[in-house]
Amino acid sequence: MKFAVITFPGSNCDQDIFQVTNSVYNIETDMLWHNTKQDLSKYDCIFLPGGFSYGDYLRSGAIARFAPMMGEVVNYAEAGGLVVGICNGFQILLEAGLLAGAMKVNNSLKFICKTVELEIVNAETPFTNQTKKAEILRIPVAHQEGNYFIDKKGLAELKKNNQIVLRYKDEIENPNGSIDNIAGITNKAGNVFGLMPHPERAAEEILGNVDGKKIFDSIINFLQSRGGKIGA
Amino acid sequence: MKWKTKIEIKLKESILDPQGQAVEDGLQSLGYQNVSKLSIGKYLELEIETEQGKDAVAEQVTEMCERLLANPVIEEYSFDISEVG
Amino acid sequence: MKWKTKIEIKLKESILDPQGQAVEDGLQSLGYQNVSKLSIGKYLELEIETEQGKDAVAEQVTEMCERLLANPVIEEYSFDISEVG
Amino acid sequence: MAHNQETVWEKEGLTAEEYQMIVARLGRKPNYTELGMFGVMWSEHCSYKNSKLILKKFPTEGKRVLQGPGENAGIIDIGDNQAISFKIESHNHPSAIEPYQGAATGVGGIIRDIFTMGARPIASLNSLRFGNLNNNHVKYLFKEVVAGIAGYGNSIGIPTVGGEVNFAAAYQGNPLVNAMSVGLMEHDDIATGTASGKGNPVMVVGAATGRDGIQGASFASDELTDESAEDRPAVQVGDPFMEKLLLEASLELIKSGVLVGIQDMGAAGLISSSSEMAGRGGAGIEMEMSKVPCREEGMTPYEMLLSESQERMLVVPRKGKEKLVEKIFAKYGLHAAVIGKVTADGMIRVLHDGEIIAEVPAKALADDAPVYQRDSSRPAYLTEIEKLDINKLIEANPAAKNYNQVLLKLLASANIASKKWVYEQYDQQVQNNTLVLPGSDAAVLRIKGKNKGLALTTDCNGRYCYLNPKVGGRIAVAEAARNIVCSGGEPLAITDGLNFGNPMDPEVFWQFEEAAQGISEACLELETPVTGGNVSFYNESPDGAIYPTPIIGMVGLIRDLQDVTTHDFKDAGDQIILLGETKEELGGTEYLKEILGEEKGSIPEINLKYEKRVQQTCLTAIRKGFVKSAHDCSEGGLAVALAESTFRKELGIKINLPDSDISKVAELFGETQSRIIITTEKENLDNIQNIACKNEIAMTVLGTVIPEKLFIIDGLIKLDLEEMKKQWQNAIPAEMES
Ligand SMILES: Nc1ncnc2c1ncn2[C@@H]1O[C@H](COP(=O)(O)OP(=O)(O)O)[C@@H](O)[C@H]1O
Ligand SMILES: [Mg+2]
Repeated sequence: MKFAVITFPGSNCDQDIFQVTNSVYNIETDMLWHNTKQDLSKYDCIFLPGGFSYGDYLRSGAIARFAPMMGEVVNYAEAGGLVVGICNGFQILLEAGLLAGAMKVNNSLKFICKTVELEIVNAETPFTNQTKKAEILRIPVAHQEGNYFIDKKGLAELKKNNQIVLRYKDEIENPNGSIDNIAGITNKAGNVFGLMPHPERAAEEILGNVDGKKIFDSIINFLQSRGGKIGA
Repeated sequence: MKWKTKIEIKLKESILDPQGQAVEDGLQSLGYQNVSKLSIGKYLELEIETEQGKDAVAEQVTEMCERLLANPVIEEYSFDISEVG
Repeated sequence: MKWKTKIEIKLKESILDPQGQAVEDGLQSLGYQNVSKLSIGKYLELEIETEQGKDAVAEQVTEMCERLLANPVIEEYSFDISEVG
Repeated sequence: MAHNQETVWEKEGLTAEEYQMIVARLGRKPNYTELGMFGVMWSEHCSYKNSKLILKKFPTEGKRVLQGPGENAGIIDIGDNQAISFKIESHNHPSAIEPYQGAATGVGGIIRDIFTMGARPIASLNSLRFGNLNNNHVKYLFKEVVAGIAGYGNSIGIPTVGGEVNFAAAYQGNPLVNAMSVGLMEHDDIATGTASGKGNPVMVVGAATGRDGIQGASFASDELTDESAEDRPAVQVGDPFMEKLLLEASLELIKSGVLVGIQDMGAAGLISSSSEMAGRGGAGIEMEMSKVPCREEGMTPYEMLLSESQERMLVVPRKGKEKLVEKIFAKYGLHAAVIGKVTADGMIRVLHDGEIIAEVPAKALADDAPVYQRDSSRPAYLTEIEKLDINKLIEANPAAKNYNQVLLKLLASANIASKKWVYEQYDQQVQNNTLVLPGSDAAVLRIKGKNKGLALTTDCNGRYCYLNPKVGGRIAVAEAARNIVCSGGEPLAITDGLNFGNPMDPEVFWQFEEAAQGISEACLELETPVTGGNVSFYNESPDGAIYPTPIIGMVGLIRDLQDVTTHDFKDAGDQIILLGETKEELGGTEYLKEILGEEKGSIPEINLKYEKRVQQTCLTAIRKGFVKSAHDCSEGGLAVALAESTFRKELGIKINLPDSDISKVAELFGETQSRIIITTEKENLDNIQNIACKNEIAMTVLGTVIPEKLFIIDGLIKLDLEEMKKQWQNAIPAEMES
C-alpha cells in the first residue's frame, strides 16, 4: 500500500497526515510538491492536507486548484482512485469541482478550533466502513471558512445518492453554520471525500483521542478488501 | 494600450451573507437604524495591457472571473473597463 | 425615500496587499500575463431610508465608513448613491 | 542655521549630545542618510541604550544555555542533541494604532527570530494587556488583536498554545501585545546572525521591499499621543503565506550547510540587520541599493535602508553558493538577490548606482551606541498606597463577606473568567504535538519520537509590579515556574518581555530597576537563567504610564510523558491537598479590586527558598506518580483555584478549612504565594506527606472531590457548580458578542 500527500505552498497539515499514515500506520507515504506533474496511478490513496494554500487569499482553495498537480488529481479521481481532502483539502476539492457545493466564511466570522461531535451518516463508504451509522465521533475542527453551502437541488442530490458522510451532531455542535450540519461529503461515485474535521489530529493515544483512526482504518480496510478503485 | 478594470464580486442574492448581516447589525447598534439590505463582497482593481479593443478586454475579464476570481456556485460579478493610456 | 449605496473600500497606496499579489501571480500563471497592479478590497451595497436628501445620505455614509466600514488607518473608500424610490 | 541643524537630529530622535558623538565617531558631519541610520540604530528599540546597564545584571548562565542574550533568540539544550530556541517580543505601539496588523506582524517577527536561529517553530504564546473591558474601544482592540494573532499564527501553521490576557485601567491608552515563539532544533543546525569572510555575498531573501513602517523603531521609542495616529509610519501588513514559504526555504538553506550567517529583518530593516551582522562578525558590508528588490516605484536608498517590510531576511552564504541559495528560494517562489558583499574594513558602505551614499563603521551603529544610567527615584504614589486599611474596608462593606456572591463575582471578572473565547480562535493543535491545550497551568507539547516534552507558560501580574516592582518581578518568575511544575515539568530558562513607561521619568526607571532586580533574584534561586528578551519603554498615554509589566516566558522540560499533569480534578474520592501555607495577604488582590474597588495595599510576600521547596515537593510527588492534578494558586486565591479545577469534569468538592488565625476572607481569596493545590488517592497521602516533610514545607489536607455538582467550603461557601461554571464561561463572550 502506498499513499501520497500533496503539499501546496501554504499547506500546513501535510506533515501531520504523514505522521499518522507513516509513523502510526507504517504505510509508505510520499510527499509531493504541488508544482510537479506526475502520474499518480501508483498510489492507493491521495491526501490533500489542511492549511492555507496560497494564504487562502481570494477564497480558500481557489488558487491551489490550478496547481499543476491538481490536473493529475483530477485524472486520478476520474479513474476511481481514492482522494481525501481534509479542511483546506476539502475546500480545494470544491473549487476544483471534484465535489459539489462551496464554502462560505463561518457564521461567527471567526476562526474556530475545538473538538466537535460528528454523526456518521453513511457508514458504507471507503472512508467510514469501520464505523456504524449514527455513531458519534469526536474530532477537532480548525477553520475559518467551513460554512458549507449547496443549493436545494444539489442538497437533494447529495441526499439521494448518500453522499453526505458526516454531519455535526446538531446545530449546537455545528461550528460554522454549514447547511444541514454537513461536515463531510463524497462525490457521486464515492471515491472522493472532503471533510472539515481533522481525523489526523485524533489518531494517537498520547494526544488523548483516537476517534480519527476510524477514518484511516476504514480506508486501509477498503483497500485491503476491495483492492482500491471505485466506480469509473 | 492599458485598460483599467474594476470588478465587483458578491454573493448571489439567495445566499445568506453572514458578514453582511454582522456589519448591518453593527451599524444598527451604532444608531444607524435606517440601514438595510447590506451585503459585502469583493472589489478588485487591475490593469490589462493589450493591443486589442475593449470587447476583447471584456472577454478576458469575463474568463478570469469565471475561472478564478469568482466562484460561480455562490457568487456573481460585474465589471467596468476604462482606458488609461 | 430609499437610497441605494455602493461603497468601494481599498487599501491605501503604499500598504502591502498580499492578497492582491497572490491573485495577480495566480492569474499570471494561468496565462494572463498582461495583468498588473491588481488590488483587492471590499465592495458593500446597502440601502438607506430617509426623508432627507442626497447630501444628508452622503454625510451619513461618510460617517459610517469612518466609524465602522473602513479602517481609515490603512484603507480608503469611495461611494456612489442613487435613489431607488 | 543652528535651528535647522537642531531639527535634523531631532527628527531622527537623537539628542544634541548624541549628534556630537556621531560627529566625533565619524570625524565629520553625517549626511542625511547616515544620520537616519544612526537615528534608528541608536533608538532605544535597537540599541537598548537606557536598559543595557540593568539587563547586564541578569543571570544568563547555566549548564543548559547554548546561546544567551545577544543573538536573535536564546537557545537551551534539552538533551538527545536537541535544543530549544525561544524568545518573547512586544508589538505594543503598532497594535495600538492598527490592532489586527500590529498583532499579526508581532507574531510574524518573533517567529522569524526563531527560525533564523535554525529552529523549527513549534509553538506560540501571547501575553496581552488591555484597559477595562466595558469600554468599546478596548473591545475593539481586544477583538482585533486576538484576530490578528490568530490570522497570522493559524495560517503559518504554528499552534498557539498558551498565554494570558489581563485587563486594567492602566492599559487603557496603551495596550500590550507580547508574542513568544518556541522552536525545536538539532544542535548541529544552530545558525547565527554573523557576517564574516571577506568577499562572501550578502543577499536579501523573501518579500520585496516597500515603504512600510519606515522609522518604526524610532516610533516604538516614543510615547503614544493623540497625534500618533497621524504621523505614524506606513502600517506594516503581515503576509503569513509569504512567511510560511520563507520559513521552509530558510530552514532548507540552513540545513544545506552553505551559510555563514542569517538574520531577520525586523525593526530598522536592512540597516539594522547589516550592521548587527557585520558587528558580530567583526567585518564590514558593502551593498548596492539598486539591487534591492522593491515593491514600490521610486524608492530612495534612505527608504530602502530603513524600510520595515516584513517577511525578509539578510543572508550571507559562502562565496560561490549564490546559485544554490537562489535555487532553494525559487522553489518557494521567493526572491533571493545578491545586494553586496562582506568586506574586511568594518564599514557599512552603502552605494546607489555605484556612488557611495553612506559610509559608517558597523560597530558605531550596532555596538557603540551610547549607554545611559538614568536617574531613578522611588515613586511618590507608593507611600499613599501602603496606607490602606483593608479590614476597615471590609467591615464597612457588607457585600465583602457574602462569600458565595464574592466567588461568583470573581469568577465572572474578566481577569479570572475563562479565556476560551480567545484561544478557540487559535489553532492550538496543528503539528500534532499539543498534549495539554490552553486552559490548564502551562501548555505541554511532546517532542516527536521521544518520550519527553516541553511545558510552556507566560506570566506577570502588572498590579503587583505597580505596587511593589521588586517583589512583583520575583513573583512573575516564581509563578511561571510554578505553572511549569504543576504541569509536570522542570523549569529550565526564561525570556522576558519588559514593558514599562518612559525611562526618562525617574519613577518609571526605578520601577524598571526594581523589577529587574526581583527577576534576577528569582531566576538565580530557581535556576532559570535569562536567555533573551525584549524591552519596550514609552508605554504611556496622556493618562500616564502603564503598570510596569515584565512578562516572563518560561520553558520547562518534561522528562517523561508520564509526568504530564493537568489542573482539573479527576475522580470523586480523591483527596485535595494544599502545599504551602496561607497568610493574611489581601493587598493587591483581585478580591480587593473586584469587590472593594481598590488596587492598593502591600502585595503578598515571597520567600524564594520556600517557593523552591514547594515546587520540589510538587514535582517529586508528580514524578513518583502520586499526583492526579496540580494547580497553582494565584489570582483570586484558594477559592478561585479550587473552582477552576472543578469545571472540566464537573466534579464537586467538600472542603474543611483548618483552624487558623487568619481571616476567612484571606483564607478564601488572599493571594499568598508558594501554594499549589494537588489531588491524590487516599493511599498516597502519607507518601506526599513524607515528601513535604523532607522539603520542610507545610501540607494540609483540605477535603475531598465529590461526585455531586456542589462546591462546599466549610459553612462559608455552598454553590451549585453549574451556576459557577456558567458565570466563569460566559463572562467574556457576553461582553464581546453583545
Ligand atoms: N492570550 C492567550 N492565548 C492563549 N491562551 C491563553 C491566553 N490567555 C489565557 N490563555 C490560557 O488560559 C489559561 C488560563 O490562563 P491564566 O488564568 O493566565 O492561567 P494561570 O493563572 O494558570 O497562568 C491558560 O492555559 C492560558 O494559557
Ligand atoms: Mg497566571
